[in-house]
Amino acid sequence: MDLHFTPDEEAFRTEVQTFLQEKLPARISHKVKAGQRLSKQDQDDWHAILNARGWYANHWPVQYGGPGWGAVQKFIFDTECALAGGPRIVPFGVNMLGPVLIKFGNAAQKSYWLPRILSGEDWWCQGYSEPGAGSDLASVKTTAVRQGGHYIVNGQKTWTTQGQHANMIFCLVRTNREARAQEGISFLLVDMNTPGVELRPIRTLDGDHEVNEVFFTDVKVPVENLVGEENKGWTYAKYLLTYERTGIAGVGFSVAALEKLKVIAAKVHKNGKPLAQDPQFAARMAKVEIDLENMKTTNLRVIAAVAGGGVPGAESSMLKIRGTEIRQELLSLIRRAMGPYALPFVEEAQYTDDSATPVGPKEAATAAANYFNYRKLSIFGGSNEIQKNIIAKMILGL
Amino acid sequence: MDLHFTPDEEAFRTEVQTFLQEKLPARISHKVKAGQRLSKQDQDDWHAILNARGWYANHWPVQYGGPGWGAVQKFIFDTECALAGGPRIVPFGVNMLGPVLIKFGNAAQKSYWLPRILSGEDWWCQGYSEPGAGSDLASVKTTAVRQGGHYIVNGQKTWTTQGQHANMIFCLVRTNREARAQEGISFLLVDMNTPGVELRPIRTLDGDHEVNEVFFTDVKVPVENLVGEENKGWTYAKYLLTYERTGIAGVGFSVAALEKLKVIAAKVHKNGKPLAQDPQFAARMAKVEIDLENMKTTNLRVIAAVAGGGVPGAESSMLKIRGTEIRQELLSLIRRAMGPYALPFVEEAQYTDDSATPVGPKEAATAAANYFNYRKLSIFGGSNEIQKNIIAKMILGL
Amino acid sequence: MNFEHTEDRRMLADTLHRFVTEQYGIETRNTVAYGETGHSPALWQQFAELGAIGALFPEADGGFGGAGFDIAVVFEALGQGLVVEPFLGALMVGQALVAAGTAAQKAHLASLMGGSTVAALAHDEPGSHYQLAYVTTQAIANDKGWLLTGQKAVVLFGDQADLLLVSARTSGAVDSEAGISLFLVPGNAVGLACRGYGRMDGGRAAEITLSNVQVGADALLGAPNQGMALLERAVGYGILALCAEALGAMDVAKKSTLEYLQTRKQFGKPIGSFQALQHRMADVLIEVEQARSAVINAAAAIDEDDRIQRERALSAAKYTLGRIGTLVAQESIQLHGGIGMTWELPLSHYAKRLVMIDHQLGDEDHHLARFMALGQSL
Amino acid sequence: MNFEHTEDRRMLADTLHRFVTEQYGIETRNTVAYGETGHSPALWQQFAELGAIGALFPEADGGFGGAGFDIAVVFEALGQGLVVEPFLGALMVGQALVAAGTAAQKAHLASLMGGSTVAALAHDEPGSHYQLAYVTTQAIANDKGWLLTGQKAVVLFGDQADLLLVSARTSGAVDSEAGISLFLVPGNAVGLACRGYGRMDGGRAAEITLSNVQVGADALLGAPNQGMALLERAVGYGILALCAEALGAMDVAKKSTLEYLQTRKQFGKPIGSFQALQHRMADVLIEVEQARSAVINAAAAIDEDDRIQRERALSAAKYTLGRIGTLVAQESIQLHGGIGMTWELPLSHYAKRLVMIDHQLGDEDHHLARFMALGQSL
Repeated sequence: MDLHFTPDEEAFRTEVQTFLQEKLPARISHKVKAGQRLSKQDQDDWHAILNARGWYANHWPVQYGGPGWGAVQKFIFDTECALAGGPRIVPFGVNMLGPVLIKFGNAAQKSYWLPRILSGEDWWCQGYSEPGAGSDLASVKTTAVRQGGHYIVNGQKTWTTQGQHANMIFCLVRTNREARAQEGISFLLVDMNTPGVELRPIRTLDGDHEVNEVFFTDVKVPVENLVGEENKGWTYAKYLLTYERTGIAGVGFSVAALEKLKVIAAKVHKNGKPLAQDPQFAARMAKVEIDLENMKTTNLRVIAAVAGGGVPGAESSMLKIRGTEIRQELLSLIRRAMGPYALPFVEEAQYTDDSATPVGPKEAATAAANYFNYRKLSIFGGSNEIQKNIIAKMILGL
Repeated sequence: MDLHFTPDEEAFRTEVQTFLQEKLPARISHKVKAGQRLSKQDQDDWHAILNARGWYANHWPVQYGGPGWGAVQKFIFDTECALAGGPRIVPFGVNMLGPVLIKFGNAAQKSYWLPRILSGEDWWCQGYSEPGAGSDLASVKTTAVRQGGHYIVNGQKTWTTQGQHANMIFCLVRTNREARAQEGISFLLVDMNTPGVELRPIRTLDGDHEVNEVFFTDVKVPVENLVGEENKGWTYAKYLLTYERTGIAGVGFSVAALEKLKVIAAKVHKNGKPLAQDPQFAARMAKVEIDLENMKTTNLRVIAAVAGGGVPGAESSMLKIRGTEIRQELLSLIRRAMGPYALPFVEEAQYTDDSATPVGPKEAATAAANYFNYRKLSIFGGSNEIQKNIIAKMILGL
Repeated sequence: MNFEHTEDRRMLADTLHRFVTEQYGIETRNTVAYGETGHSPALWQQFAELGAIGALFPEADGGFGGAGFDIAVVFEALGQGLVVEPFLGALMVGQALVAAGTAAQKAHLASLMGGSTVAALAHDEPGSHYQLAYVTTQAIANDKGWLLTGQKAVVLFGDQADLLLVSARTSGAVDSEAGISLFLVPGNAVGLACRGYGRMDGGRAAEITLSNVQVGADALLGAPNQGMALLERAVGYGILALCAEALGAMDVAKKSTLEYLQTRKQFGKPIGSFQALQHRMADVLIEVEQARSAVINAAAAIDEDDRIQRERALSAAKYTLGRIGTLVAQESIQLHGGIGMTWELPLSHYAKRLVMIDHQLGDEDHHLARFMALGQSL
Repeated sequence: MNFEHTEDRRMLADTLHRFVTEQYGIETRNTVAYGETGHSPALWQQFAELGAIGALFPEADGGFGGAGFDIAVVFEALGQGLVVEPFLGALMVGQALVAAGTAAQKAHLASLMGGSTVAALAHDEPGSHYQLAYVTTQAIANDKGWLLTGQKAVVLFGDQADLLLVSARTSGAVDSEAGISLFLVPGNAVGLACRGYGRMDGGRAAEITLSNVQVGADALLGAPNQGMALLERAVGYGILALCAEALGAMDVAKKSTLEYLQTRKQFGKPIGSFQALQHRMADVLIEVEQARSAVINAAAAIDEDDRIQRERALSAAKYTLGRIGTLVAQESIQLHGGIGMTWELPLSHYAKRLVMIDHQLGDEDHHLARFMALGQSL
């Protein structure tokens, strides 16, 4: 039993830190730390920087352009990025589609699409969820009917994150209506510029435009864009969902949020003392700090098991639940710390703090909006209720 | 909207208080306030005192010996008794069987059994639960087979509270094995002294003997002891379970426990200050005090609805859940307040504090034992989980 | 003991409910709430005509209500409709006038109740963080009256207000309870600068800077240096109002979530048939009923003379509604899933309002601490 | 990074586990734990022979372990079997000897590890309530050594102990960190009176009165007046041990509850098929895994030189295990229903132990506050 990282791993950490110091643009890390919304340009820039270093597709096999990292290195990289204010990688192409193509795609698909993911030539979004389906992903209603060399796609997808930036979407479509729910589904790659594809923004409660609905009306998709076999799509979809979950606890993000919270709690005063010395607030902070300290080790235990050849499986449900609870609690505390200044909502301040003097402490600008925005953490990616079902079935045997 | 009691009600409260001051033996109230276990004699004495005043069967109709109180008076009486350290009334005869006999018993049964409940000549216990049935009361396995003028009863009952003091038990028995679960059940009165009735104590985790198992082996019960119709017992059982639940929140007990807690928290010191000024402990106390203040009004709202002709029904599930949560939290806090002195367990001190100097603060003697003993509150009387099912179905329509 | 509202109050509640349902539907509400002025002068006027503002004040002062339960009934109805009109400012400033106004000062009440005046309590400051006695704004007596200088934070509708009630320090240390005085200041006073902005949950607020704002001697409300008690009283009314509003809002959030659970299907059955969700909704129900009781306790206590009893009940209620409001908001969103996070669904605006109410006039931590501190003096 | 125990530790754990399962079954355990002496000298001797006591101490002092993870492994196994033998006293007194004992004093270690000596830390006092620096017992130097007078509270196995480590004040105010000294006192010292009693969760403890107990100059452990750091160190080991014990106990409670949910039927199906209960067990699982991590953190930190880092990890762990232990106890009883409250079911004794651990060496509130206070000095 040894909680220390090896000298090699520590050296790797230093390498990552140096890279981040040198290459992560201050403009971007400043926005991330301030909880501001990133532009497409911000995200493209960061993608290009990572790709130049060969660290973009960091869990892909070396032969496809990955750096050959193990779970521990991946963890160190994710954590250091979060601490330095690196943007979250948009996962749809590199973390979701990539592994599916590598495992199930044919040679032509691999050689065509994978380099375009690396280069950023394609911006992928996800066509999984449908209206009224929620966590029941297998109830796919969007249809694809084979006509000669094409599929004709009709239907609707929703919760398509950052679809407004995407030129490509991977979709679950129903190719056999007679089959049972999880059969008869296929995995299809669709060019968003094909006639009949229409994207409509969904505005979230914080006023943000991050997710979208995507409508398909008689969209012609070449059969070459079918991944794997027809009607076997659910297998690929499940693989995609269980793949690569060591980062799911979001420990790096939480550590960064705790640091931010501590700075705020030292600065904001209540009754003549910093909030950090207010008994109730301090207790809330200490509780989540301890929970996070424990979670760090829980997360490392799962990673060590994976690195040792184990399979994360249902343990990732545990990390997802508690990890998101901790993140949400930290965002709640940042909101609480703002007192009355949580109320003001200045639209511009969600993107930049260059414009005007802030209303209240500068952290107040995004505190409430982020709190509300990140309620999504316990809903998306398999709601925490679904994760508990998984734990009950897979770990507890109930 | 008026939260004050009427002058009549306040006069009644004074009457109750005077009665309690004059008649409630200090020996008994002292034990109750100290959380000590009562002897049969203690309980018999209190029964006799109440009965002498005509306040024992205080929700029975006047014609059967009740005082003619409404829900508000009953509430005032219960609350004042709890505050004064009056023992909990053993409910099986007076609160459970009594109403069933009054509503479903025949003339002979009423005229024979009801006066004996009032006088205390019979001590009743309850034969509802069976091993392995838990909250699923309708899964009755104990059988009663008609043979001439008798039923022959075989089977087992459990969780029979204070059965060791009882001479009579009312039982749910299965008289028709072909019928569906809730049909084919009958309601039978059994003399505990009949050959074939055997009582075995169940020792609870706090070392107490309060509940029992009761075994029936070819027990002959006269058919006269059948209440109502054969195979209709479930109707009577349900009536019994829903009857008279305005006291279910236990507000009086909680108010008394809060007072006790406050005395302790002012007396026990930590870091040179009374525990009442320890930020974490004080916050726990304040939270439960506020919850109790709210519960008082919630409880009164339900009582007012009943007094106004409404039916408590599923609302009593709400009172039961939150009422027991509050009581358990108060008992937890009393335990916590004892610090290391929660550990000692001196058997004698569970019955009396006359014997020796106490170990630690005198409240410590029963603090842990009571905390553990009252975990039953959320289990017995329909577990809190069952109550939530009821709320979901009856109030929420889910 | 009687938990029924009087006939008058029930009629008022019904009238308001009908008006809000018909005239203040969620689309109208959102257009108004997130628009330029953050409220609708026309609708505000109509509320006045319905008597909704007058119901907040006693008959002796031209109103027709003013008891705790009148205020609770009105704000509960407003909460059900997520009404963003400047009721809270009217209530707090108006009650301060009722309590301490001279005849001339009380003249404002008529225009308040008539809906022609928007009033705002300008009390919070950048560093106050709910601490009522924290006042750095200075008022210096001069021969024309008083000269006010300082900064006021998150003043609700401060940029729309015709009449501001401004707290200022006339003596004592920055956070001393003694030495606070209250002044009536016109919204267009010379030297008063306003930075208005929209609020997260709709409506507007403003940062107000007072630079040598000259007001007459008659601007002083109540006795000089004695403003703390008056302020506490006015804020007490505000607390009751916010609690009732939160109750109204959480009733709707609960109802909307219940309907969703009953109709939304997943894995072939209504999600409301899943026991884990049922038990969570049962918890929500119990909490909402406890919140309702807290509002009743606060409404009954507001007219109580014993300060400790009254303020403890108010802090207990604000703590309760803050805690439960946040819980209901979070559970409602979670049980709705993604759709609960969309701007389009009314629920999301109820959730925002519920959470934001905890940031007004003291959050749950603040009022728990206050409840404890008040208890020490028992 | 490596979360596997060494081969030696795994063997020790296996050996202990087998011994406890075979020789220390719940009926034996209860007979012993609730009996006259509250533990079994014969079984204690056997634990010694297995090396379970020696594993708590470093090789340099005759043991064969003594690292944080050695201690965690032993106590986790003890917790799984609800072992009531006087391990905790042996660990705390022994580690104090290791840290500060003279060669002569360290001679006690051999009999401790050999199982022939029962040791107890006599530190708590009637008014201390977890406050480590609160010591009113007086030690006055005289020509024969030291004269001890005072009262010690809830001393584990104080009535059975051959060797007591007694904290006493040699200078300073009642709760001053400076001026505490530690003394080795034989259990049969003249002037030492004992009131022994059983504990709620089995085992025994005692109130100890010292009336002019004369000990030699060689009874002083470490430097005079400097005992606080040594005491904190010894108690730190105790905290780690209790946390590991709680982890072992909660694993069994969780397992027993799971088995019950899988086998117990109600309304025609296993109650474990009810989703509300499934989700609660999922919460329990997550909490138990967090508790396991807290124990790992504490075990790793105990050998850390930086006091703040070390003590924060220990307080974090004790807070965590206190909170989660109580939760697991309550949920286990609740999910079992009535049967979970019976003496006959082993679970009920695990539940009692879990709750009572929170009352030893500081409860969750105490350690949360301590964690915060230590954080202020970061």
